[in-house]
Amino acid sequence: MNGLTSGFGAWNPIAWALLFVGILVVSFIVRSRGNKSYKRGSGQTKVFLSGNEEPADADALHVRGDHLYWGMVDGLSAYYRRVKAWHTGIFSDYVAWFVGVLAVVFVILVWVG
Amino acid sequence: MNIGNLPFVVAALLVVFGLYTLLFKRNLIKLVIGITLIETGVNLFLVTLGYRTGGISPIYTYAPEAQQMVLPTPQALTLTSIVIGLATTALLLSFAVFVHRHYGTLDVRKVKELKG
Amino acid sequence: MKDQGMSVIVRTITRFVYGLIIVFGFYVIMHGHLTPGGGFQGGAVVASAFALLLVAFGSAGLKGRINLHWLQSLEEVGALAFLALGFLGIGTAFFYNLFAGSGGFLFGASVPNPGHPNPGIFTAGGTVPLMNWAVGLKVMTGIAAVVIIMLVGSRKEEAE
Amino acid sequence: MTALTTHAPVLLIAVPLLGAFAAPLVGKLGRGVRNTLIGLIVLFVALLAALLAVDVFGAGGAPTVYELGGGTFTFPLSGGQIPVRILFEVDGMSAFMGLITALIVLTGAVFSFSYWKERSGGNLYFSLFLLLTAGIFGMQLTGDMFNFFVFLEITSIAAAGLVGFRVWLKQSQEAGFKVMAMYTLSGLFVLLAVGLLYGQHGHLNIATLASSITGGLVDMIALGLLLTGLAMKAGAVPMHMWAPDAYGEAPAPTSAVLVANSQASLYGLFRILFTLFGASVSPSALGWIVIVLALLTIFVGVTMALIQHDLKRLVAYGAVSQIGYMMLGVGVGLAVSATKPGYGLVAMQGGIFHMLNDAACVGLLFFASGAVIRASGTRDLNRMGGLGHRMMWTSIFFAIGAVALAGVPPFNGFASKYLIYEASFKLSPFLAVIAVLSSILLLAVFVKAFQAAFLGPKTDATAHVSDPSVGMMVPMAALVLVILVFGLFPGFFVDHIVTPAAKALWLGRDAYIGAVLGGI
Repeated sequence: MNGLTSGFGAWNPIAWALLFVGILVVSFIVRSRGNKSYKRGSGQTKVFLSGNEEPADADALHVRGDHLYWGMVDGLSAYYRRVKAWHTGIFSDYVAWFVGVLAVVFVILVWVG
Repeated sequence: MNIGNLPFVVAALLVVFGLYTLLFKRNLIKLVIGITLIETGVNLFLVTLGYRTGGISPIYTYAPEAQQMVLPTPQALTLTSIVIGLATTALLLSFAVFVHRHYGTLDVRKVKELKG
Repeated sequence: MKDQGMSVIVRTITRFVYGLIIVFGFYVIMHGHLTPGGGFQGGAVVASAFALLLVAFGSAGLKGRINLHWLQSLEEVGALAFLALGFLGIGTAFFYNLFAGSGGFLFGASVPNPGHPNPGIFTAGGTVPLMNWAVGLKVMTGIAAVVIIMLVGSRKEEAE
Repeated sequence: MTALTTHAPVLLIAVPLLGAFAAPLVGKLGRGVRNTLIGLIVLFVALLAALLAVDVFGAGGAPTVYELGGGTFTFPLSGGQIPVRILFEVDGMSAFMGLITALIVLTGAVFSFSYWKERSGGNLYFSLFLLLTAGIFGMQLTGDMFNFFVFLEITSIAAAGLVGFRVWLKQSQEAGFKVMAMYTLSGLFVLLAVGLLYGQHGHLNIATLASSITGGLVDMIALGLLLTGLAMKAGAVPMHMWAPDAYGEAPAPTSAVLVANSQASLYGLFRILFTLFGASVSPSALGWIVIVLALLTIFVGVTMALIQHDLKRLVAYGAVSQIGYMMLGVGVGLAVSATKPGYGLVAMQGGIFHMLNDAACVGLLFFASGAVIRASGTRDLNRMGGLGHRMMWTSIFFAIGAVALAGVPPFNGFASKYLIYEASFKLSPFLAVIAVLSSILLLAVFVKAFQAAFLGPKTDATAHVSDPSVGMMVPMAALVLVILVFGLFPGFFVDHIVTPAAKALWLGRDAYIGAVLGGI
């Protein structure tokens, strides 16, 4: 009724949700059996920033848009340099790509048909 | 080559000229002209499709009997396409006016703030 | 200087011609169901008279004579009338020609069968001529509004 | 009710048109009157789409024909008759697309009421909005190639008008010009193809054309023009560059409708590939063309989204990549449609179900980002932060839309992507790898957007922001409800609406032709 079968696998969101809730309950039980003897306000509850002090300025705490995944984008810089150069924003290039794809599709279709 | 095929050649040339204009001209107004060139080519193609050599115009009012008429459907299509073309051209030109007002240029290669 | 329009020759000829253009446009609209043409073509002809006036006399010459809001409202009325004519036949199907052959009422003259579909009777045609009128109204006001707006827009730019 | 159902195909187009032309007139009476009228029209349209869907899916997705102007028509045509009658033909796929459009238009219109409250020009905005609605419905319901072109152009003009509606914004004018020019180009190539088909076969009706197309050289050229033109209008890479411009620069509620517009083009593409050319061209070649375009779309769309710092443009690239999933699912189904193995239908189901899920998720994301941009006054993610403290509901809605679009269970995006992954894996594991990888990247994209906009400490800049008014919250909440229901009970919807739609495309070619031509 509420599940999907693809012929070689199945997906049932209700069962998944029940399992998810079950795992939540188990992890809550595990958590509740933990040691509660930490001291608030001491170094035990402080934010760990690679050993640096927490900056006082609230703005400095926020990782802004382009800083996220900086490493990944930098690692893929060879790819991104090309793709960025490809998206020129010039209308003539839009048309050029359209005409190019049209030509390729023509060649394929005439070759096939 | 059959002389009757000449309009098809002209239509194809118009489309190609229009695409050339879109690809290699820089002025936005010229790009709009390029689009209308393609449109004219397509319209010419449609009208030519319906043409029969020696056919009369497809008006039934007091039409002589047993006379071949050109096909009316492509003409209706062309007319609709012209009406649509009017609207698109007007809209494109309005956008060109506003682009010029904001960017101070009509050069398509300088109107590229939306990139990446 | 620019708003003064064109030379006296153009202005004089425009005075003669623009009425004729409008009459011809209305003729094309009226006979749309019989001859080539119809609402769009006739409307475009009428609008071209507006454009001619605008070119010949400049936007200052037309100031106060044409109300843009009225033009745009009339355009909507034309479109609504067209749709309403379509809805009239919804008892059978949308665009069903309700008036055709209804016996004289609103272009409903019955047509003797002469052997070909269109014997050229002006009062026949049912909703088709009415739709031509609706489309004609929309197109003439619509194109006139576009021309005026574009002219006013470009004038503003020159002033800047 | 039966009269409404009978006339639903034409009313779905005529009623929004009526609203489009009445809006500027009624607007003179005041904003409240106008909004009431628009609201009633949009509600009526949604009701009609639902009635039509109930009717069509009640009959198992069998096609029905509606003829404009009434009268009787008989096929095959007796001597001298010229088939100029205009037909609407609705089968399971059309009705399914109608449901998607109705959902987006209803929520988008309600969202727009609040979005345009303080701005002038609302009359024209709603006029264009309803014109776009009428055009989208027209594309989905028509049974005639030339009318398809006309409705395509109506959507083009209305969509470009909406993209460039805010003439005081610099970049929206650039986007408007580019979008209009690209749409016109695509429309003209479609018209050229229609002309070629008419010249070759003498028909414009899809069903009659489909029965007479043989796959000669002219047919192939027409197919190439149609395929490229419609794929471009759907936003397939590498012809996608207009799409982020358009989605990003349009007012937020219309970005969602523009996505529905792209899906309507996609519907046209599928209709042409399956119904028009289904029997005359090797389906595996066509299928692989669609699959290659789909893979490019998925991958380039999602990787470009990762480096955006404009919130709407980021969501826009995400929307582009999702178009690829639909094309992948249906492309896999098309590629194997000669032998029709079981996983082909699964792929079709996944691709078609994803259309509905994508419309709901992307609509929600565009609405939420519109609310964020309104509240924070900037679109730059580098200058946002900490909005979640004051915009709790918006951030929750954005998060739900994001994880659902990225295909995180148990939301609806996963249900459809699951079908696509499984079926495309059967065809080639490489396809499934790209699809899964891109889904993960898409989650990363939205984690970035969510972190940058909503998380972070409270600052002075976020002190005055708040959740948007109820008028904007209700449509977002409605879409969240849709996402949850479709995510938790996918089996019901796949059985009752997606499968008939998929079968109508995949197996229903003869029925589609037979509905017009009479028993074949």
